[in-house]
Amino acid sequence: MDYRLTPEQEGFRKEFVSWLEKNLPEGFDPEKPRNYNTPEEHLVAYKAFQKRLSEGGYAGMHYAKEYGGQGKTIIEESIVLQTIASTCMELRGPGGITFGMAVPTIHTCGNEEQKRKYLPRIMDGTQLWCQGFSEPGAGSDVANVSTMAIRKGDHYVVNGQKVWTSIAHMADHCILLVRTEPETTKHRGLSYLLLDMKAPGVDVRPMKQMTGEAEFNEVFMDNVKVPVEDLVGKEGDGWMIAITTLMFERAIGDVTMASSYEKMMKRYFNMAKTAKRSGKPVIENPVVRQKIAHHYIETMVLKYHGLRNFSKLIKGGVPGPEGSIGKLLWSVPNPMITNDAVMMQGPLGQVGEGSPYSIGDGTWQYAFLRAKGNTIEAGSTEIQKNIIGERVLGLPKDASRAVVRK
Amino acid sequence: MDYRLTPEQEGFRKEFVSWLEKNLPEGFDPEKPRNYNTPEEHLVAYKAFQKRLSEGGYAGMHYAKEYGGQGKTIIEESIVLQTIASTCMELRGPGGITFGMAVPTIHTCGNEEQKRKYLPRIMDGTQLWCQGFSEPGAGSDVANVSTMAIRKGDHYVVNGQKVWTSIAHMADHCILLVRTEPETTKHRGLSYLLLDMKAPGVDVRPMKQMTGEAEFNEVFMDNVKVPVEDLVGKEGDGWMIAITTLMFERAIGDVTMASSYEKMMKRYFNMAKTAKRSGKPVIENPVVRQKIAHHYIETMVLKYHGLRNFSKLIKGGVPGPEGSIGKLLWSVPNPMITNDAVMMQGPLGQVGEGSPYSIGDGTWQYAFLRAKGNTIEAGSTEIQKNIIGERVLGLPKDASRAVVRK
Amino acid sequence: MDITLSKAQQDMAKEARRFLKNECPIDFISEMFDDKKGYTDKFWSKIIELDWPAMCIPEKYSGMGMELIDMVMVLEESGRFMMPGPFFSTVMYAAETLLAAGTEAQKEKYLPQIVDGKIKGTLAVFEPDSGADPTYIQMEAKAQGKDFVLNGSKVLVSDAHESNFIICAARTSPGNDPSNGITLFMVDPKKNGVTVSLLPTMDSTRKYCAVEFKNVAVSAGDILGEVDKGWAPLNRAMDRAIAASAAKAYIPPMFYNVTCGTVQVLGGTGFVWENEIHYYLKRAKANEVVLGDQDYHHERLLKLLSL
Amino acid sequence: MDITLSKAQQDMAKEARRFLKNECPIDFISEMFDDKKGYTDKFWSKIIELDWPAMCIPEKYSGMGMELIDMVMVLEESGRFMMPGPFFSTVMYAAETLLAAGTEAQKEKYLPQIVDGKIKGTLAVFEPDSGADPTYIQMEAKAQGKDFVLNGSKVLVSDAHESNFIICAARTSPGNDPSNGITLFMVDPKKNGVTVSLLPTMDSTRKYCAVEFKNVAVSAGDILGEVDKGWAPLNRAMDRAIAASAAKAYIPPMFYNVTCGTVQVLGGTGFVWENEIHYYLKRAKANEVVLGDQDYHHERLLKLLSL
Repeated sequence: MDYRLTPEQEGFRKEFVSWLEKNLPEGFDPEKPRNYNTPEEHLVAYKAFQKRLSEGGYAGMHYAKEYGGQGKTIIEESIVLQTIASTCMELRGPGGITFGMAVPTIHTCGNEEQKRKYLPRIMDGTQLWCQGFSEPGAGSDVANVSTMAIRKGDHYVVNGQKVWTSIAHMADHCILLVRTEPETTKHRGLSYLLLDMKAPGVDVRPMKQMTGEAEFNEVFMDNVKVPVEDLVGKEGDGWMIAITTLMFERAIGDVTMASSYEKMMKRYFNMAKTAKRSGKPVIENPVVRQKIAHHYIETMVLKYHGLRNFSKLIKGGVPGPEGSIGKLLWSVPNPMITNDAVMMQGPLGQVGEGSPYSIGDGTWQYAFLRAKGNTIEAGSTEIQKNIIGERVLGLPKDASRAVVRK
Repeated sequence: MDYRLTPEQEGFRKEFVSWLEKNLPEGFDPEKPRNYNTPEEHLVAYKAFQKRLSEGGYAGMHYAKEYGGQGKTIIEESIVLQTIASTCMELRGPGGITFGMAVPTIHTCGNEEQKRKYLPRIMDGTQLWCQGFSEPGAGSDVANVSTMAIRKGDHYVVNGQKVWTSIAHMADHCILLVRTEPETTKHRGLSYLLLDMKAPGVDVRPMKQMTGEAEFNEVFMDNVKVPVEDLVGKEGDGWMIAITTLMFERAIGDVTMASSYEKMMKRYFNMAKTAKRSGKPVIENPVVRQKIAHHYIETMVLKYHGLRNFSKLIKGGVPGPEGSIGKLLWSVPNPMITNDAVMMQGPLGQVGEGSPYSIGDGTWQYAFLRAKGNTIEAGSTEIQKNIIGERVLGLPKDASRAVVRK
Repeated sequence: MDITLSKAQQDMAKEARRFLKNECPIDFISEMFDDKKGYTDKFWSKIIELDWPAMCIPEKYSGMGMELIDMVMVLEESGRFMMPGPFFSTVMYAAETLLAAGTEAQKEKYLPQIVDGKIKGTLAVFEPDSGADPTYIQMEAKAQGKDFVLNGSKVLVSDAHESNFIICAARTSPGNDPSNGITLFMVDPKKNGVTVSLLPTMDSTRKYCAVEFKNVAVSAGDILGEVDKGWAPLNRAMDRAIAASAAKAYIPPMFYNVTCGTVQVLGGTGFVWENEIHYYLKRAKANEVVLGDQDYHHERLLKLLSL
Repeated sequence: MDITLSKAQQDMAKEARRFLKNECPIDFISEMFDDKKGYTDKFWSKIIELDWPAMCIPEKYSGMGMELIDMVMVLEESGRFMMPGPFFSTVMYAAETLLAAGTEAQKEKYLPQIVDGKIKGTLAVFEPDSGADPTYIQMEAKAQGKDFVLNGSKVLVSDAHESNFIICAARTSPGNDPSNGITLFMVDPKKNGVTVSLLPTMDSTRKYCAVEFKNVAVSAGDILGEVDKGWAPLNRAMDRAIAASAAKAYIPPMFYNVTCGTVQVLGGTGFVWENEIHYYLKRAKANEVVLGDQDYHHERLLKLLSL
């Protein structure tokens, strides 16, 4: 057991840190929680930064060169991702689904043509991807897919609707879960398509969320043609592809998430020194101190959990459903962390962006409201607990779901 | 809306308080949380005190004189019970089931012979009753009754087993839920008997609980004869009788419970002045103060909830399943209250009865461990929430139970 | 002893609910959430027609002299429907403070106008460094002869942008003790040196302002009650508004938890703007802070219990 | 970077688990719960045969010089089976404190005997007024020439009734600062003036004592480390035993919550003595307090973060 990097790895880390210092976009302030005010500005910055990463030799460290990667290992990739997470996560933000889901899906399950066609254009920042799994009325059960894709000659004709599709309004492509066999239900008869978001018949409608922003979308597909070359795997493989890649994503995701939480903790401490109660900085308040310490420990738990899973991954183990634990370790504390942040600020905790009275120019208020989605998105807390119960602990399926599924 | 007693009621209260002062058993210390060390001593004290109450005209205030009562109203009864709860609850302790369950059952559902036969002997302290509802393997579902009672001529022959039967080892009689129709399941085919615990074939085996005491018992019945005169209501009425009386019990129970919690809070405050942390009384510790205040508020919530339900009862309304809320209002906080008590004491929180280092001679340690049963006994938290969901809020039955019940 | 509601009280609640159900549908709440004024004159005039501001004001000031419990019937329903507008600030903050601290002349001057709906008022307590502790009042009020000059900032002042007067708590003698040195001033927000600005608050079902005072002169006649002795009546007025510290400590966090649980049960649907739950969630969070948070009221409760 | 366990470590854990599964069935734990000694000589001799006390003691004191992580393999399993006896107090408290603070002569005298299982020791920190704050040490050690005289009481001292020596932290200079004025003394419990009494603790899977000191003379040779500078090595030894404040603050309450949840899931069955869960629940509650509770370690952690 050894938490340290080897001297070579440490050398690589330092090299990347110094490259990053020189290659941040002009005017980008790593200490500012938000540098971009509109999704469009944010997208432009992401694509430019990804291009620069690619040119610098830091995009897709563990992917082969023919796919736009660097031919190194997942350790270098994690060093890059953690460094970004702890300095300029915002620049990487829009690429979360692209790199966390689309890239591993295409890389692990796609054929050679698909890999050569798509991966290099993702690595160099040309393409942004979104993910189309959830559907209206399906709850958090991803297998509840009604969107139909019927093969007609050299293409599929897709009809249906997806919801909670993050950044679909800006994405170029979409990994899409569809039903290719009518009359099937649940996970049988599903297939996995790569959809061009600019194809005729694709209609994206943003959904305003409680923060006031529109991060998610509804995606309507009306007789959309998808070439058969854009089927991943075989017809009917959709469910297994979705599950496998989701698991691969988690292991590296938790480590990255922990880095950005550590950064948040630094801002948290600073905020607690700034915010006052009864005229004194709240960091001096014994009741608040207990909460702050607890939240800091929670980020440590996330970190070491992530490192352990990541170590397993390096050793060649396929990450299992234990990844659900990682999801709980960030999504359950975050609403409490951000709530305590807002509460620490007292009356000023109400004050958002654009007021001289705001502590942090609305960052904590946005974070507080956004966190209300954490226990719902990416598999709700309840779904994760079912996975842990059934697939980690081997408990029987819960009776009510057993019934509903009949 | 008026929280106050009328001048007459207030006069009655004062009269009872002064009577009580003169009539407490010799050597009984109201400030001592435990005056009796063995269940046997405790039983003797209970019976003697109940006899004195009866002689003084304070037993069963709202029951008719022919049943050993005083022919007054439930308001006087609640004044007596609250006064006892806030001064000498321990003396009343063993009678909880007798007065909370057996008496209202017999009074509301029993026939005239049964009322005249049993109630006066309960009121004067001659008889102590226990309750035989739960069975092994039934979980918290009271309707899961396997104990059979087959009528043979002028008596029933009872065979089966009950568990979690409080004070059965000391009780004279038992209100017993049995199945009189073979082949029925759940709440159909149940009947309600009054069992003499000294009848041949009744075997009581104490169950040691985590506190180290044996408050509960297993009761085995092997061909026990119960005269048909001791059937309450008609054959098959068992379930409705059990439910109705349980509801009647709650309304007055919450008010009494609140009084004893208020008394506990006084001891809590004193303990927090005595226990030290870093050399200072823990009552000065800001983190502990937050917890103490919260727990005090919880007892206020229980009190006003109880008073509201009690007001409804006085106005003639039959208390509904909202009584389940009252159960949650004491049983959910109490494990936290007692845990915080033990934690406040630091290392000495480990030290129980019989040590000069113990803070409160083991009272809080006993209370802490005993509280672990609160969310299980008298209908578990989960059962209470199902009742609130289904019968107060009108939600659909939960699917898993719907399945199991098929 | 009877702690159930009387028939008249139940009818009052029913009537309020019927009115608000009609007048405050979610579309109206949503519109007012985005609106800077935060209510409409039309809606306000209906409130006046119903005589709600008059309810707890004594008859000699043209009010109806009812009990607080009657007002609670209306307030409960106003919460249920997230009623917009400066009703609570005018009636529960300003009028109650006037009643607790004002001179006869002040009461005669202001209260009948509140009953008639002609004027609105509010109360300014919190400062940027207060946190959720309403006893921390350090804004300076410097004596100049019989008059005073105010300097400082107040935050989270309900509906100040629509108020005709602001009751401002400021410090007239140095120290930290709230029971000594705090004085209440009636301030006309149109006065020179007073700047009222709407705060961009998460909860916008109600409006909160920052109020800045720069060399604002207040004459002795606009002092409410005694100099240096403003905390006791202020505390009493706030207590009437919040019933008791126990309730203030217990219920707002509970309300907030219920809204969080509702979002979780609804799933994604609960997270979108279209669903009304987020208005409740934001209001609940604001409720936790206004008039002091749980920590403050826990401490206050223990002090009331002499602990 | 690799934070998974090595094959050797995994084997060590497996071996410990196999041993403890055989030797510590629940009947044995239950019997030891009621037993005053708390373990059997037969069981203790098996522990010695396995060389567990030797693991982290350096080779020059006849130990095996292994890493703490190796010991963690054994400790995890000892927790799983609620292993009885003075292993933790002797090896993790006493030996670690000796290693951190002792002179070469002291180490040479005691450590090889610990390795051989000939002696057992423990550490006395908490006092009746400490609460769960292990820094609050006020027991008096008065200088008499080069020697000291101890007076006072220590509570929750693990296994003192079976110890051949007690390392006692006492105050040699007045004040509240733990980093100055605390001295560690090696005390033979058979000495005149020392009274050891078993405490009736909720957790009796392990034994805790009160130790009273009445004019107990300790010679200069039995001082561990420097006079007035005992806190730093004590703190280090306790840290090694508890890994870190973060873990100490987070895990024991979690363990306790898990035992409470288990009782609830089991229902009545979980509440009876017969079911083993209550032993875990009681042990978990004791774990929350020994070596300082969550509040203490939260504060300690923030101080380590310079907050």
